[in-house]
Amino acid sequence: QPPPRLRRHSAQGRCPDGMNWIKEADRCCNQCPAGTFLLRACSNHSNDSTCAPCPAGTFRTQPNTFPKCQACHECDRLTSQSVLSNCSATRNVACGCEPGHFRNCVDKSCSHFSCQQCQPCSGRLIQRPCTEAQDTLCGGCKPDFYPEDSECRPCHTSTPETCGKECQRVCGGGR
Amino acid sequence: HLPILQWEDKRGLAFTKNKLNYSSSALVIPVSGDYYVYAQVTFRGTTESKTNSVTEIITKVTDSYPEPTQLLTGIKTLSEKGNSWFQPIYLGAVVSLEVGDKLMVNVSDIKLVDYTKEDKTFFGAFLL
Amino acid sequence: HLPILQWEDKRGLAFTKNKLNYSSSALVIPVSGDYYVYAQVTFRGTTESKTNSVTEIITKVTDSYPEPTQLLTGIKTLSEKGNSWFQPIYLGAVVSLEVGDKLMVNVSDIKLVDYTKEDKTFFGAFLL
Amino acid sequence: HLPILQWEDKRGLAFTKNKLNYSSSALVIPVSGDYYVYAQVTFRGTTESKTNSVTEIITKVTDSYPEPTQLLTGIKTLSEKGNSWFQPIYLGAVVSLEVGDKLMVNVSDIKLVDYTKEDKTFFGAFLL
Repeated sequence: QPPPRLRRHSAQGRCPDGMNWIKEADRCCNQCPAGTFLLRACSNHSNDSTCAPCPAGTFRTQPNTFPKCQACHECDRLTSQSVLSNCSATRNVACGCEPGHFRNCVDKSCSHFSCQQCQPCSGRLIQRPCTEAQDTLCGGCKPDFYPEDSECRPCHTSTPETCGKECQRVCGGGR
Repeated sequence: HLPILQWEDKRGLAFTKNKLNYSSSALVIPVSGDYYVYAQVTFRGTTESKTNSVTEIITKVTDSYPEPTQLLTGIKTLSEKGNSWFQPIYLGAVVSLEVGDKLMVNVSDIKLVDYTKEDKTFFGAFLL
Repeated sequence: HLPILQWEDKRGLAFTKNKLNYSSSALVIPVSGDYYVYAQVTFRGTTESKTNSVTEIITKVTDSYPEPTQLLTGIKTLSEKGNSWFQPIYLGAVVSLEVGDKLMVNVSDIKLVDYTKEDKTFFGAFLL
Repeated sequence: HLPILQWEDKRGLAFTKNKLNYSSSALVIPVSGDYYVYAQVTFRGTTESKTNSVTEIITKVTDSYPEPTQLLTGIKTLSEKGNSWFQPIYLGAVVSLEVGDKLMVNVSDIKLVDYTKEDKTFFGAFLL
Protein backbone atom coordinates (compact mmCIF):
# COMPACT_ATOMS: atom_id res chain seq x y z
CA GLN A 1 0.00 0.00 0.00
CA PRO A 2 1.58 3.33 -1.05
CA PRO A 3 2.47 5.57 1.83
CA PRO A 4 -0.16 8.28 2.31
CA ARG A 5 0.89 11.28 0.18
CA LEU A 6 2.07 13.96 2.57
CA ARG A 7 0.25 17.12 1.89
CA ARG A 8 1.98 20.42 2.37
CA HIS A 9 -0.59 21.41 4.97
CA SER A 10 -1.17 18.30 6.99
CA ALA A 11 -4.25 19.23 8.99
CA GLN A 12 -7.15 21.59 9.13
CA GLY A 13 -6.46 25.06 10.55
CA ARG A 14 -2.66 24.99 10.41
CA CYS A 15 -1.94 27.24 7.43
CA PRO A 16 0.98 29.55 6.85
CA ASP A 17 0.49 33.25 7.50
CA GLY A 18 -1.75 34.96 4.99
CA MET A 19 -3.57 31.74 4.23
CA ASN A 20 -6.71 30.18 5.71
CA TRP A 21 -8.00 26.62 5.79
CA ILE A 22 -10.91 26.30 3.39
CA LYS A 23 -13.04 23.38 4.46
CA GLU A 24 -14.84 22.95 1.14
CA ALA A 25 -11.55 22.88 -0.73
CA ASP A 26 -9.86 20.87 2.03
CA ARG A 27 -6.72 22.98 1.74
CA CYS A 28 -5.10 26.27 2.69
CA CYS A 29 -5.80 29.17 0.34
CA ASN A 30 -4.51 32.71 0.14
CA GLN A 31 -6.61 35.28 1.96
CA CYS A 32 -8.44 37.86 -0.12
CA PRO A 33 -7.39 41.45 0.55
CA ALA A 34 -9.50 43.85 2.61
CA GLY A 35 -12.38 45.21 0.54
CA THR A 36 -12.92 41.85 -1.18
CA PHE A 37 -14.36 38.41 -0.36
CA LEU A 38 -13.63 34.86 -1.47
CA LEU A 39 -15.61 34.11 -4.61
CA ARG A 40 -13.95 30.77 -5.35
CA ALA A 41 -11.46 28.80 -3.29
CA CYS A 42 -8.00 28.05 -4.71
CA SER A 43 -7.38 24.93 -6.71
CA ASN A 44 -4.23 22.89 -6.11
CA HIS A 45 -2.02 25.94 -6.48
CA SER A 46 -2.88 27.67 -3.29
CA ASN A 47 -2.42 31.19 -4.58
CA ASP A 48 -5.16 31.22 -7.17
CA SER A 49 -8.12 32.04 -4.89
CA THR A 50 -10.68 34.08 -6.78
CA CYS A 51 -11.56 37.22 -4.82
CA ALA A 52 -14.28 39.68 -5.75
CA PRO A 53 -14.81 43.26 -4.60
CA CYS A 54 -17.35 43.86 -1.83
CA PRO A 55 -20.68 44.89 -3.44
CA ALA A 56 -21.92 48.41 -2.76
CA GLY A 57 -23.20 48.74 0.77
CA THR A 58 -20.81 46.13 2.14
CA PHE A 59 -17.23 46.10 3.40
CA ARG A 60 -14.36 44.01 4.78
CA THR A 61 -11.74 45.81 6.83
CA GLN A 62 -9.29 42.88 6.90
CA PRO A 63 -7.86 40.17 4.65
CA ASN A 64 -10.27 37.24 4.76
CA THR A 65 -11.67 34.14 3.15
CA PHE A 66 -15.33 34.85 3.90
CA PRO A 67 -17.95 34.10 1.23
CA LYS A 68 -19.55 37.53 1.83
CA CYS A 69 -18.76 41.02 3.05
CA GLN A 70 -20.36 42.72 6.06
CA ALA A 71 -23.35 45.05 5.58
CA CYS A 72 -22.58 48.74 6.17
CA HIS A 73 -24.30 50.39 9.08
CA GLU A 74 -26.28 53.58 8.54
CA CYS A 75 -26.27 56.83 10.44
CA ASP A 76 -29.49 57.62 12.27
CA ARG A 77 -31.20 60.64 10.72
CA LEU A 78 -33.94 60.65 13.35
CA THR A 79 -31.44 61.34 16.10
CA SER A 80 -29.62 63.97 13.96
CA GLN A 81 -26.54 61.85 13.37
CA SER A 82 -24.36 62.86 10.43
CA VAL A 83 -21.99 60.87 8.25
CA LEU A 84 -18.38 61.56 9.23
CA SER A 85 -17.13 59.19 6.54
CA ASN A 86 -19.07 57.08 4.09
CA CYS A 87 -18.95 53.31 4.04
CA SER A 88 -16.26 52.11 1.64
CA ALA A 89 -15.22 48.62 0.57
CA THR A 90 -12.68 48.56 3.39
CA ARG A 91 -14.40 50.57 6.11
CA ASN A 92 -17.80 50.85 7.76
CA VAL A 93 -19.64 54.18 7.80
CA ALA A 94 -18.60 56.52 10.64
CA CYS A 95 -21.41 58.50 12.24
CA GLY A 96 -21.11 61.58 14.41
CA CYS A 97 -22.75 64.92 15.09
CA GLU A 98 -22.89 68.07 13.01
CA PRO A 99 -21.02 71.16 14.20
CA GLY A 100 -22.93 72.82 17.04
CA HIS A 101 -24.12 69.44 18.33
CA PHE A 102 -22.71 66.94 20.81
CA ARG A 103 -23.19 63.20 21.39
CA ASN A 104 -25.79 62.36 24.02
CA CYS A 105 -24.76 58.77 24.74
CA VAL A 106 -27.42 56.14 25.48
CA ASP A 107 -24.94 53.48 26.58
CA LYS A 108 -21.51 53.51 28.21
CA SER A 109 -19.69 52.57 25.02
CA CYS A 110 -21.60 55.36 23.25
CA SER A 111 -22.26 53.10 20.30
CA HIS A 112 -25.82 54.45 20.58
CA PHE A 113 -26.18 58.20 20.79
CA SER A 114 -28.36 61.09 19.72
CA CYS A 115 -27.00 64.48 18.66
CA GLN A 116 -28.12 67.33 20.89
CA GLN A 117 -27.72 71.01 20.16
CA CYS A 118 -24.92 72.65 22.16
CA GLN A 119 -26.27 75.15 24.66
CA PRO A 120 -25.48 78.72 23.56
CA CYS A 121 -24.56 80.15 27.02
CA SER A 122 -26.18 83.45 25.98
CA GLY A 123 -24.89 86.23 28.21
CA ARG A 124 -22.54 83.84 29.96
CA LEU A 125 -18.85 83.06 29.88
CA ILE A 126 -18.00 79.73 28.23
CA GLN A 127 -16.15 77.62 30.76
CA ARG A 128 -15.65 74.69 28.38
CA PRO A 129 -16.59 74.83 24.73
CA CYS A 130 -18.93 72.27 23.16
CA THR A 131 -17.18 69.29 21.60
CA GLU A 132 -18.39 66.13 19.84
CA ALA A 133 -18.25 64.39 23.19
CA GLN A 134 -19.87 66.89 25.54
CA ASP A 135 -22.07 69.95 25.79
CA THR A 136 -20.81 73.48 26.38
CA LEU A 137 -20.13 74.22 30.05
CA CYS A 138 -21.40 77.72 30.79
CA GLY A 139 -19.77 79.92 33.42
CA GLY A 140 -20.97 83.08 35.18
CA CYS A 141 -22.40 86.16 33.50
CA LYS A 142 -20.29 88.05 30.99
CA PRO A 143 -19.15 91.58 31.81
CA ASP A 144 -22.03 94.08 31.39
CA PHE A 145 -24.53 91.32 32.09
CA TYR A 146 -26.32 90.71 35.36
CA PRO A 147 -27.93 87.55 36.77
CA GLU A 148 -31.72 87.38 37.07
CA ASP A 149 -33.91 84.23 37.38
CA SER A 150 -30.97 81.97 36.48
CA GLU A 151 -30.41 83.96 33.31
CA CYS A 152 -27.88 86.66 32.38
CA ARG A 153 -29.42 89.92 31.11
CA PRO A 154 -27.58 92.79 29.43
CA CYS A 155 -27.01 95.70 31.82
CA HIS A 156 -28.65 98.26 29.53
CA THR A 157 -31.98 96.61 30.23
CA SER A 158 -31.68 97.26 33.94
CA THR A 159 -33.17 100.34 35.59
CA PRO A 160 -31.35 102.66 38.03
CA GLU A 161 -33.22 100.89 40.83
CA THR A 162 -32.13 97.50 39.66
CA CYS A 163 -28.66 98.61 38.63
CA GLY A 164 -26.58 96.08 40.54
CA LYS A 165 -22.89 96.12 41.14
CA GLU A 166 -22.28 94.18 37.87
CA CYS A 167 -23.71 97.05 35.88
CA GLN A 168 -22.18 100.06 37.62
CA ARG A 169 -20.15 100.87 34.51
CA VAL A 170 -23.25 100.95 32.33
CA CYS A 171 -25.97 102.37 34.57
CA GLY A 172 -24.16 103.39 37.78
CA GLY A 173 -24.43 107.15 36.89
CA GLY A 174 -21.63 108.25 39.37
CA ARG A 175 -24.11 109.78 41.93
CA HIS B 1 -53.26 48.68 7.51
CA LEU B 2 -50.06 49.44 9.35
CA PRO B 3 -46.94 50.18 7.30
CA ILE B 4 -45.03 47.14 6.00
CA LEU B 5 -41.28 46.90 6.48
CA GLN B 6 -38.92 46.21 3.59
CA TRP B 7 -35.90 43.97 4.13
CA GLU B 8 -32.37 43.35 2.80
CA ASP B 9 -32.23 39.70 1.69
CA LYS B 10 -28.70 39.28 0.30
CA ARG B 11 -26.07 41.53 1.80
CA GLY B 12 -24.33 41.05 5.14
CA LEU B 13 -25.94 38.47 7.46
CA ALA B 14 -29.09 38.30 5.32
CA PHE B 15 -29.74 35.25 3.11
CA THR B 16 -32.54 33.17 1.68
CA LYS B 17 -32.39 29.52 0.61
CA ASN B 18 -34.44 26.41 -0.15
CA LYS B 19 -36.74 28.58 -2.31
CA LEU B 20 -37.97 30.55 0.69
CA ASN B 21 -37.63 33.74 -1.31
CA TYR B 22 -38.13 37.37 -0.47
CA SER B 23 -40.12 39.59 -2.84
CA SER B 24 -42.11 42.81 -2.44
CA SER B 25 -41.55 43.05 1.29
CA ALA B 26 -42.62 39.48 1.91
CA LEU B 27 -41.17 36.05 2.51
CA VAL B 28 -42.97 33.72 0.10
CA ILE B 29 -43.66 30.19 1.37
CA PRO B 30 -42.40 27.58 -1.15
CA VAL B 31 -43.71 24.44 0.57
CA SER B 32 -46.75 23.93 2.80
CA GLY B 33 -45.88 23.01 6.36
CA ASP B 34 -45.23 24.24 9.87
CA TYR B 35 -42.72 27.07 10.10
CA TYR B 36 -41.10 28.81 13.03
CA VAL B 37 -41.52 32.47 12.09
CA TYR B 38 -39.71 35.22 13.99
CA ALA B 39 -38.87 38.90 13.81
CA GLN B 40 -37.28 41.51 15.99
CA VAL B 41 -37.85 45.21 15.46
CA THR B 42 -35.82 47.70 17.47
CA PHE B 43 -37.85 50.87 17.85
CA ARG B 44 -36.14 54.05 18.85
CA GLY B 45 -37.17 57.65 19.24
CA THR B 46 -36.48 60.95 20.91
CA THR B 47 -38.50 63.08 23.28
CA GLU B 48 -39.83 64.84 20.16
CA SER B 49 -41.27 61.54 18.91
CA LYS B 50 -44.09 61.81 21.48
CA THR B 51 -45.09 58.16 21.13
CA ASN B 52 -47.20 56.31 23.65
CA SER B 53 -46.69 52.84 22.27
CA VAL B 54 -45.02 50.77 19.58
CA THR B 55 -46.44 47.72 17.82
CA GLU B 56 -44.94 44.98 15.68
CA ILE B 57 -47.14 42.48 13.83
CA ILE B 58 -46.11 39.48 11.70
CA THR B 59 -48.86 39.11 9.11
CA LYS B 60 -49.81 36.41 6.62
CA VAL B 61 -51.34 37.24 3.25
CA THR B 62 -52.92 34.49 1.19
CA ASP B 63 -53.67 35.36 -2.44
CA SER B 64 -56.99 33.57 -2.33
CA TYR B 65 -58.20 35.52 0.70
CA PRO B 66 -58.72 39.30 0.67
CA GLU B 67 -57.71 40.02 4.24
CA PRO B 68 -54.33 39.57 5.93
CA THR B 69 -54.13 37.39 9.05
CA GLN B 70 -52.27 38.71 12.09
CA LEU B 71 -50.07 35.80 13.23
CA LEU B 72 -47.99 37.38 16.01
CA THR B 73 -48.30 40.75 17.70
CA GLY B 74 -46.10 42.60 20.16
CA ILE B 75 -47.34 45.85 21.63
CA LYS B 76 -45.47 47.87 24.26
CA THR B 77 -46.47 51.16 25.85
CA LEU B 78 -43.69 53.64 26.41
CA SER B 79 -42.91 55.91 29.34
CA GLU B 80 -39.40 56.99 28.63
CA LYS B 81 -37.58 59.83 30.39
CA GLY B 82 -34.35 60.31 28.43
CA ASN B 83 -33.67 62.33 25.26
CA SER B 84 -33.70 59.17 23.22
CA TRP B 85 -35.13 55.73 23.85
CA PHE B 86 -34.73 52.20 22.50
CA GLN B 87 -37.31 49.42 22.68
CA PRO B 88 -36.80 46.03 21.00
CA ILE B 89 -39.76 43.71 20.38
CA TYR B 90 -39.04 40.04 19.55
CA LEU B 91 -41.76 37.72 18.26
CA GLY B 92 -41.52 34.04 17.32
CA ALA B 93 -43.84 31.06 17.03
CA VAL B 94 -44.79 28.02 14.95
CA VAL B 95 -47.51 28.63 12.35
CA SER B 96 -49.02 26.38 9.70
CA LEU B 97 -48.52 27.89 6.25
CA GLU B 98 -49.53 26.97 2.70
CA VAL B 99 -47.40 27.21 -0.41
CA GLY B 100 -47.69 30.78 -1.77
CA ASP B 101 -48.52 32.37 1.56
CA LYS B 102 -46.68 35.66 2.11
CA LEU B 103 -45.24 36.73 5.47
CA MET B 104 -44.70 40.39 6.27
CA VAL B 105 -43.85 42.58 9.23
CA ASN B 106 -46.03 45.59 10.00
CA VAL B 107 -45.14 48.31 12.46
CA SER B 108 -47.04 51.11 14.13
CA ASP B 109 -44.68 53.84 12.86
CA ILE B 110 -41.98 53.24 10.29
CA LYS B 111 -40.07 56.39 11.32
CA LEU B 112 -39.40 54.81 14.72
CA VAL B 113 -37.79 51.67 13.34
CA ASP B 114 -34.04 51.45 13.89
CA TYR B 115 -32.79 50.49 10.43
CA THR B 116 -29.15 51.46 11.10
CA LYS B 117 -27.71 48.01 11.93
CA GLU B 118 -28.73 44.56 10.65
CA ASP B 119 -28.28 42.94 14.09
CA LYS B 120 -30.99 45.09 15.70
CA THR B 121 -33.93 44.58 13.35
CA PHE B 122 -34.35 41.22 11.57
CA PHE B 123 -36.96 38.80 10.22
CA GLY B 124 -36.91 35.14 9.26
CA ALA B 125 -38.56 31.73 9.11
CA PHE B 126 -37.59 28.06 8.87
CA LEU B 127 -39.50 24.90 8.07
CA LEU B 128 -39.74 22.38 10.94
CA HIS C 1 -47.66 28.33 42.94
CA LEU C 2 -48.45 31.04 40.43
CA PRO C 3 -51.66 30.75 38.42
CA ILE C 4 -51.53 28.47 35.36
CA LEU C 5 -52.83 29.70 32.02
CA GLN C 6 -55.34 27.70 30.00
CA TRP C 7 -55.02 27.60 26.22
CA GLU C 8 -57.10 27.17 23.06
CA ASP C 9 -55.61 24.22 21.13
CA LYS C 10 -57.90 23.84 18.09
CA ARG C 11 -59.56 27.00 16.91
CA GLY C 12 -57.99 29.79 14.86
CA LEU C 13 -54.19 29.60 14.58
CA ALA C 14 -53.96 27.00 17.35
CA PHE C 15 -53.15 23.37 16.52
CA THR C 16 -51.44 20.33 17.93
CA LYS C 17 -49.94 17.41 15.98
CA ASN C 18 -47.53 14.48 16.16
CA LYS C 19 -49.19 13.47 19.45
CA LEU C 20 -47.97 16.58 21.23
CA ASN C 21 -51.35 17.00 22.85
CA TYR C 22 -52.85 19.61 25.11
CA SER C 23 -54.74 18.55 28.20
CA SER C 24 -55.55 20.23 31.55
CA SER C 25 -53.60 23.39 30.80
CA ALA C 26 -50.50 21.50 29.71
CA LEU C 27 -48.69 20.35 26.61
CA VAL C 28 -47.93 16.66 27.15
CA ILE C 29 -44.63 15.41 25.73
CA PRO C 30 -45.20 12.30 23.56
CA VAL C 31 -41.56 11.44 22.81
CA SER C 32 -38.41 12.03 24.85
CA GLY C 33 -36.02 14.47 23.24
CA ASP C 34 -34.88 18.06 22.96
CA TYR C 35 -37.66 20.55 22.33
CA TYR C 36 -37.64 24.25 21.55
CA VAL C 37 -40.27 25.53 23.96
CA TYR C 38 -41.62 29.07 23.71
CA ALA C 39 -44.42 31.30 24.95
CA GLN C 40 -45.39 34.92 24.77
CA VAL C 41 -47.74 36.52 27.26
CA THR C 42 -48.96 40.05 26.67
CA PHE C 43 -49.76 41.65 29.98
CA ARG C 44 -51.92 44.72 30.09
CA GLY C 45 -53.34 46.86 32.88
CA THR C 46 -54.50 50.27 33.92
CA THR C 47 -53.20 52.68 36.49
CA GLU C 48 -55.71 51.10 38.89
CA SER C 49 -53.92 47.76 38.46
CA LYS C 50 -51.17 49.14 40.72
CA THR C 51 -48.73 46.46 39.62
CA ASN C 52 -44.99 46.78 40.09
CA SER C 53 -43.98 43.85 37.95
CA VAL C 54 -45.20 41.02 35.74
CA THR C 55 -43.77 37.52 35.53
CA GLU C 56 -44.13 34.67 33.05
CA ILE C 57 -42.72 31.20 33.78
CA ILE C 58 -42.69 28.10 31.58
CA THR C 59 -42.81 25.16 33.97
CA LYS C 60 -42.29 21.42 33.62
CA VAL C 61 -44.19 18.91 35.71
CA THR C 62 -43.08 15.30 35.81
CA ASP C 63 -45.57 12.82 37.30
CA SER C 64 -42.82 10.99 39.15
CA TYR C 65 -41.55 14.14 40.86
CA PRO C 66 -43.66 16.19 43.29
CA GLU C 67 -42.29 19.62 42.44
CA PRO C 68 -42.53 21.51 39.17
CA THR C 69 -39.33 22.72 37.50
CA GLN C 70 -39.10 26.30 36.31
CA LEU C 71 -37.61 26.08 32.78
CA LEU C 72 -37.81 29.69 31.56
CA THR C 73 -38.67 32.87 33.43
CA GLY C 74 -39.29 36.42 32.28
CA ILE C 75 -39.77 39.13 34.88
CA LYS C 76 -40.22 42.82 34.08
CA THR C 77 -40.78 45.69 36.49
CA LEU C 78 -43.27 48.29 35.40
CA SER C 79 -43.09 52.08 35.60
CA GLU C 80 -45.84 53.10 33.29
CA LYS C 81 -47.22 56.66 33.14
CA GLY C 82 -50.28 56.26 30.94
CA ASN C 83 -53.78 55.22 31.96
CA SER C 84 -53.31 51.83 30.39
CA TRP C 85 -50.20 49.84 29.64
CA PHE C 86 -49.09 46.82 27.58
CA GLN C 87 -46.03 44.66 28.27
CA PRO C 88 -45.26 41.55 26.21
CA ILE C 89 -42.80 38.92 27.52
CA TYR C 90 -41.41 36.35 25.07
CA LEU C 91 -39.52 33.27 26.26
CA GLY C 92 -37.93 30.51 24.22
CA ALA C 93 -35.20 27.90 24.60
CA VAL C 94 -34.20 24.28 24.04
CA VAL C 95 -34.93 21.92 26.93
CA SER C 96 -34.52 18.17 27.30
CA LEU C 97 -37.87 16.52 28.04
CA GLU C 98 -39.06 13.02 28.80
CA VAL C 99 -42.16 11.31 27.49
CA GLY C 100 -45.08 12.26 29.76
CA ASP C 101 -43.59 15.53 30.93
CA LYS C 102 -46.13 18.35 31.07
CA LEU C 103 -45.35 21.95 30.06
CA MET C 104 -47.36 24.82 31.47
CA VAL C 105 -47.24 28.60 31.59
CA ASN C 106 -47.58 30.36 34.93
CA VAL C 107 -48.11 34.08 35.35
CA SER C 108 -47.86 36.49 38.23
CA ASP C 109 -51.45 37.75 37.84
CA ILE C 110 -53.99 36.13 35.56
CA LYS C 111 -56.17 39.24 35.54
CA LEU C 112 -53.39 41.13 33.73
CA VAL C 113 -53.07 38.64 30.86
CA ASP C 114 -54.34 39.93 27.51
CA TYR C 115 -56.33 36.93 26.27
CA THR C 116 -58.36 38.97 23.77
CA LYS C 117 -56.37 38.09 20.62
CA GLU C 118 -54.55 34.84 19.79
CA ASP C 119 -51.63 36.66 18.18
CA LYS C 120 -50.69 38.46 21.41
CA THR C 121 -50.49 35.56 23.85
CA PHE C 122 -49.36 32.13 22.63
CA PHE C 123 -47.50 28.99 23.71
CA GLY C 124 -45.87 26.14 21.82
CA ALA C 125 -43.09 23.60 21.42
CA PHE C 126 -41.43 21.55 18.67
CA LEU C 127 -39.09 18.58 18.70
CA LEU C 128 -35.62 19.27 17.26
CA HIS D 1 -15.39 45.34 23.50
CA LEU D 2 -18.24 44.71 25.89
CA PRO D 3 -17.81 42.11 28.66
CA ILE D 4 -18.41 38.47 27.67
CA LEU D 5 -20.66 36.25 29.79
CA GLN D 6 -19.53 32.87 31.05
CA TRP D 7 -22.02 29.97 31.14
CA GLU D 8 -22.75 26.74 33.01
CA ASP D 9 -22.87 23.95 30.40
CA LYS D 10 -23.46 20.78 32.42
CA ARG D 11 -25.38 21.27 35.65
CA GLY D 12 -29.13 21.73 36.03
CA LEU D 13 -31.00 22.43 32.78
CA ALA D 14 -27.74 23.10 30.90
CA PHE D 15 -26.40 20.57 28.39
CA THR D 16 -24.42 20.33 25.19
CA LYS D 17 -24.58 17.55 22.59
CA ASN D 18 -23.75 16.63 18.97
CA LYS D 19 -20.28 18.15 19.44
CA LEU D 20 -21.70 21.64 19.89
CA ASN D 21 -19.31 22.23 22.77
CA TYR D 22 -18.82 25.08 25.18
CA SER D 23 -15.32 26.34 25.87
CA SER D 24 -13.85 29.66 27.08
CA SER D 25 -17.19 31.45 27.21
CA ALA D 26 -18.16 30.35 23.72
CA LEU D 27 -20.26 27.77 21.93
CA VAL D 28 -17.98 26.25 19.26
CA ILE D 29 -19.65 25.31 15.97
CA PRO D 30 -18.81 21.70 15.03
CA VAL D 31 -20.47 21.60 11.60
CA SER D 32 -21.02 24.36 9.05
CA GLY D 33 -24.69 25.17 8.51
CA ASP D 34 -27.62 27.33 9.51
CA TYR D 35 -28.26 27.54 13.23
CA TYR D 36 -31.05 29.10 15.27
CA VAL D 37 -29.09 30.98 17.91
CA TYR D 38 -30.81 32.47 20.95
CA ALA D 39 -30.08 33.99 24.34
CA GLN D 40 -31.99 35.68 27.11
CA VAL D 41 -30.29 37.90 29.67
CA THR D 42 -32.26 39.17 32.63
CA PHE D 43 -30.78 42.44 33.77
CA ARG D 44 -31.57 43.75 37.20
CA GLY D 45 -30.47 46.75 39.23
CA THR D 46 -31.36 49.25 41.87
CA THR D 47 -31.83 52.97 41.73
CA GLU D 48 -28.16 53.24 42.76
CA SER D 49 -27.19 51.44 39.55
CA LYS D 50 -27.87 54.71 37.71
CA THR D 51 -28.10 52.98 34.33
CA ASN D 52 -29.70 54.54 31.26
CA SER D 53 -29.77 51.42 29.16
CA VAL D 54 -28.89 47.74 28.97
CA THR D 55 -27.54 45.93 25.93
CA GLU D 56 -27.18 42.26 25.00
CA ILE D 57 -25.24 41.20 21.88
CA ILE D 58 -24.72 37.71 20.46
CA THR D 59 -21.33 37.82 18.73
CA LYS D 60 -19.48 35.51 16.34
CA VAL D 61 -15.70 35.15 16.38
CA THR D 62 -13.88 33.42 13.54
CA ASP D 63 -10.25 32.46 14.26
CA SER D 64 -9.06 33.59 10.84
CA TYR D 65 -10.56 37.05 11.19
CA PRO D 66 -9.42 39.61 13.77
CA GLU D 67 -12.78 41.32 14.34
CA PRO D 68 -15.89 39.80 15.95
CA THR D 69 -19.21 40.07 14.09
CA GLN D 70 -22.29 41.28 15.94
CA LEU D 71 -25.07 38.84 14.96
CA LEU D 72 -27.99 39.93 17.19
CA THR D 73 -28.36 42.99 19.40
CA GLY D 74 -31.00 44.00 21.93
CA ILE D 75 -30.77 47.45 23.49
CA LYS D 76 -33.37 48.84 25.90
CA THR D 77 -33.33 52.22 27.63
CA LEU D 78 -34.46 52.24 31.21
CA SER D 79 -36.73 54.68 33.05
CA GLU D 80 -37.51 52.73 36.15
CA LYS D 81 -39.15 54.32 39.20
CA GLY D 82 -38.90 51.59 41.82
CA ASN D 83 -35.97 50.84 44.12
CA SER D 84 -35.10 47.78 42.08
CA TRP D 85 -35.83 46.83 38.49
CA PHE D 86 -35.80 43.78 36.23
CA GLN D 87 -35.45 43.86 32.42
CA PRO D 88 -35.22 40.68 30.33
CA ILE D 89 -33.91 40.83 26.75
CA TYR D 90 -34.52 37.83 24.48
CA LEU D 91 -32.77 37.46 21.11
CA GLY D 92 -33.06 34.68 18.55
CA ALA D 93 -32.51 34.23 14.82
CA VAL D 94 -31.11 31.94 12.12
CA VAL D 95 -27.48 32.62 11.16
CA SER D 96 -25.13 30.84 8.77
CA LEU D 97 -22.07 29.57 10.61
CA GLU D 98 -18.85 27.80 9.67
CA VAL D 99 -17.16 24.98 11.51
CA GLY D 100 -14.93 26.49 14.23
CA ASP D 101 -16.92 29.68 14.59
CA LYS D 102 -17.39 30.75 18.20
CA LEU D 103 -20.62 32.26 19.58
CA MET D 104 -20.56 34.49 22.64
CA VAL D 105 -22.89 36.78 24.54
CA ASN D 106 -21.72 40.30 25.40
CA VAL D 107 -23.49 42.62 27.78
CA SER D 108 -23.24 46.31 28.53
CA ASP D 109 -22.61 45.77 32.24
CA ILE D 110 -21.87 42.40 33.79
CA LYS D 111 -22.76 43.65 37.27
CA LEU D 112 -26.38 44.07 36.13
CA VAL D 113 -26.82 40.50 34.87
CA ASP D 114 -29.12 38.31 36.97
CA TYR D 115 -27.12 35.10 37.21
CA THR D 116 -28.99 33.81 40.25
CA LYS D 117 -31.39 31.42 38.44
CA GLU D 118 -30.76 29.37 35.30
CA ASP D 119 -34.28 29.97 34.00
CA LYS D 120 -33.79 33.74 33.80
CA THR D 121 -30.54 33.99 31.84
CA PHE D 122 -29.75 31.37 29.20
CA PHE D 123 -28.01 30.87 25.85
CA GLY D 124 -28.18 28.19 23.16
CA ALA D 125 -28.18 27.16 19.52
CA PHE D 126 -29.41 24.30 17.34
CA LEU D 127 -28.65 23.22 13.79
CA LEU D 128 -31.60 23.42 11.41
